[in-house]
Amino acid sequence: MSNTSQEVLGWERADIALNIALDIPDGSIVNLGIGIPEMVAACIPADREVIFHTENGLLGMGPPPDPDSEDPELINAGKRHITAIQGAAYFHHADSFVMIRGGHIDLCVLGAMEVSENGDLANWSMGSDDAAPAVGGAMDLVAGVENIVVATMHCTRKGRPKLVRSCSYPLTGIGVVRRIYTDLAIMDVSAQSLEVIRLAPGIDFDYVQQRTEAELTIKTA
Amino acid sequence: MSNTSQEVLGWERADIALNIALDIPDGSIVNLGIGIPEMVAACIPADREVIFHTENGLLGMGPPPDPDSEDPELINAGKRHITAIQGAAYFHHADSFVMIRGGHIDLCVLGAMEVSENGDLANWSMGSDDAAPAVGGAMDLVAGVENIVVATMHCTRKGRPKLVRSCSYPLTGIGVVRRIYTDLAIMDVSAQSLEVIRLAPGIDFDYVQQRTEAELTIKTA
Amino acid sequence: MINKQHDTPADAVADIFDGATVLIGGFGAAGSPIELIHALIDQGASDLIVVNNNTGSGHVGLAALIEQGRVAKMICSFPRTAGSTVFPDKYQAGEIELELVPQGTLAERIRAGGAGIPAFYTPTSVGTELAQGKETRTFDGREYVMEYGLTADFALIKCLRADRLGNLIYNKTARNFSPVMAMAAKTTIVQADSIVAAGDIDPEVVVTPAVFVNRMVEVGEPLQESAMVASSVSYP
Amino acid sequence: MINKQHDTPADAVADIFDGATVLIGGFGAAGSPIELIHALIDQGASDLIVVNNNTGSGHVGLAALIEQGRVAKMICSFPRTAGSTVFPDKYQAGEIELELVPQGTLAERIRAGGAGIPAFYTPTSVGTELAQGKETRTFDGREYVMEYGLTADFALIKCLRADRLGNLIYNKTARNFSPVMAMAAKTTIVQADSIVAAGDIDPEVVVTPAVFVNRMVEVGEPLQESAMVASSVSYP
Repeated sequence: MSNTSQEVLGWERADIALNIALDIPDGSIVNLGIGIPEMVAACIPADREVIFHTENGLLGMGPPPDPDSEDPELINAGKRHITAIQGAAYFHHADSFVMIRGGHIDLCVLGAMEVSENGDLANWSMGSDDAAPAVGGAMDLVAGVENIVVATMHCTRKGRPKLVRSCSYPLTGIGVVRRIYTDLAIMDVSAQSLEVIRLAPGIDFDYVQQRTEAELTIKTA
Repeated sequence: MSNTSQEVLGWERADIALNIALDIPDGSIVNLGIGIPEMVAACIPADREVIFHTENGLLGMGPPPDPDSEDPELINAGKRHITAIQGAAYFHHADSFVMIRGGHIDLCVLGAMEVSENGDLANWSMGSDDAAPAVGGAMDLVAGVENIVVATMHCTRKGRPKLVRSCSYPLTGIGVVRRIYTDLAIMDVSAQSLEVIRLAPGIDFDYVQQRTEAELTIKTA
Repeated sequence: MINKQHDTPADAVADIFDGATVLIGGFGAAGSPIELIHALIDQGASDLIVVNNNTGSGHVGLAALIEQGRVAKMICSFPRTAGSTVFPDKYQAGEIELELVPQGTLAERIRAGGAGIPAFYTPTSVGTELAQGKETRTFDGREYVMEYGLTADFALIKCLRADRLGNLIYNKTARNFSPVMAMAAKTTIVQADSIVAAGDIDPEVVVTPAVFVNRMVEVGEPLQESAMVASSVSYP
Repeated sequence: MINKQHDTPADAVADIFDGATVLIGGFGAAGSPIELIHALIDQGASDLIVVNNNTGSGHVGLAALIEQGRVAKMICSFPRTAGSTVFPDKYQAGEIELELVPQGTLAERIRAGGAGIPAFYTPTSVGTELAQGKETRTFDGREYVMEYGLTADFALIKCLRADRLGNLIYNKTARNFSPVMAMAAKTTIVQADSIVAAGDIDPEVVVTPAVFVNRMVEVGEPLQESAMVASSVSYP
């Protein structure tokens, strides 16, 4: 359990994305944030039909194009080149956020800098005064999508826990996170604690709690 | 100047519509109410391009269709069959009222039950309690279109003046009417009075004032 | 696999419950989802709160639903049109409630409801009877009325064509309130003249994206309310 | 006869004045009206308040306008993107003001401005730094922030095709903010890849109706911001 063994224990980033993908019901409308979340799209089981929304005006986002068929006018919210599926629809930004704010998106997967034990999310600002802050659509997503899940490594690269009692970074939303998928565990946010519903192979509860500032419990059915 | 001669003195309804049409600048976007207002469309001079908006979702309303080519899904706000011009656009009701409320329509021509000397308009309700009231888009139009003109006969069929000191019927909007076109005169609404800018052929100022409860003045350039 | 298609209008409206708020598309006869409304008549739900620009004409469609005594309250802008006697008679008899809303405010309230906006300010109706009892507020020297977003349990709408996923396009001015109603209902039920494969509607021309559509039923040659009223048809 | 067409981008932007508020379409590089922005750089207006989702990339388009010191304030949701150094540097040096607005609130504020709605309530940003100093209000037990409609003197947008009257269609996700920006500006200036005859765009597929468009200029093969940034082009 030394720090240096941290890289080899627990799930890889791709595993986190897969864990999320396996939990997405057939027929869901899903918005994916940047980082691990965007890896979820490629992990959806072949027998499920999941529709991806990107807030810059497309429902039915498809996989990245071949490098030689990139279209500069077809990008996602992360400004990457994408494709559109058969049955896609384009719309303007106000309509796109009608979908988000109006509760029409079933699930949103976001990255996190910190999540508190009551589900507060901080993922938009380091709180430093001199760098230009940038929020994008993060606050709209957490305010409008009922099912917000977070995909993140359990700790920062320096080993600092990201799941905390109370966020130190500026908040994106209060009490918005439902479930957290990390390299070490999958946890539901409850009124009292983060309830571990699954541990990564070879990881035990104490190992996770040691790397978590928030209080963890084992979810009982 | 007897009451019985009233029908033959002054402008006909078609003349009122023509007077309005001649005042509409080339390139205007115009919404027309029901009654005399809808007659304006056919009176636009051939060398002017005026685009008609109908609030149920069409910019570029054309003339009525031949009776054998009516389309039940192509109607105007008065529920009459219409056509669409080359260069028309369809849109939904919320967008249609973005155009109205947002001040994007240049001119609206409405009928009136009463207009007060400060430009209050009453044209939606008789104020009786038992009949179902109906407002349609009238209140949106007067609130959103800066240039509201009224097309009306000067008096009711019973000879009661429609241009009054203060409206007795429920208001559609306060201080919204800019100009009034009747069978007897054309009047601008000013802060103090209704200013007559033109009299119908054979009609003098006193004749009009006798049939007007509001105070009239002659507009001086 | 997404499958929003139902076999019959009856299937599509089966769970509409007593007291539900139901948005019904159409402006006058244009865009009126007659088959869905008739299925709702057959289905039996009562005490409905119905939102439509009008109240129907003749004795078919919305007018027939009202005539059957199934509507407790109408929210609309213009409850009497040519050929409309059912609602006015019931209203005079005190048998139905009316919330009269200016047409643009009605459209905007429905859109706001669908957009997660609980309230907004509008200049429409300031100083009139329809603003009585409503909160007003001045911005930049002009007075505005606060209006609330409007959501509903169900929307019944008609479109020209739907694809398998639920993307819709409409036919001319039959579009009217339907796109915003699709946004504002928990369950949006669509009758389409035809339902085509995903990809058969150009993504650039979709008017109602599939995210707003829950159920669809194909009604190949829909009844035209205006023709039925003209020939004095009654339903049922 | 309606004639909104101008010969050159320079003609179309000639009267943009110092201190004007200018909405600029585009999300990142997609939909950015590069030729209109470059014409505005050449034209000389300064102290501009610019509204865009971002702040441009590299040293062309919006980034170049900022680099020339012509923008006093940016209203945007995400001022730093890959390849964006001009705004961040000026911001750190205290040379430009920033109003940071959540993306959906920005889109809705622009639409509200165009729709004659002075203010509305949104759940977005409640309890965060971006709600500080803003009025909040509870509806149905949930807290919302009041946000104001946003209007502007000018909008600069790009579309795929315009007809002679000013009806517009766009290209894929290049649509983004442009349709609502066209609604919210006193003067909306459009660059179109092509301008066609009235009637050459199907009335059913128009995205921006002509009523929202004041001036148009045809720019046959528009520069692509992303390609210019990739090849380190600077403007002027």
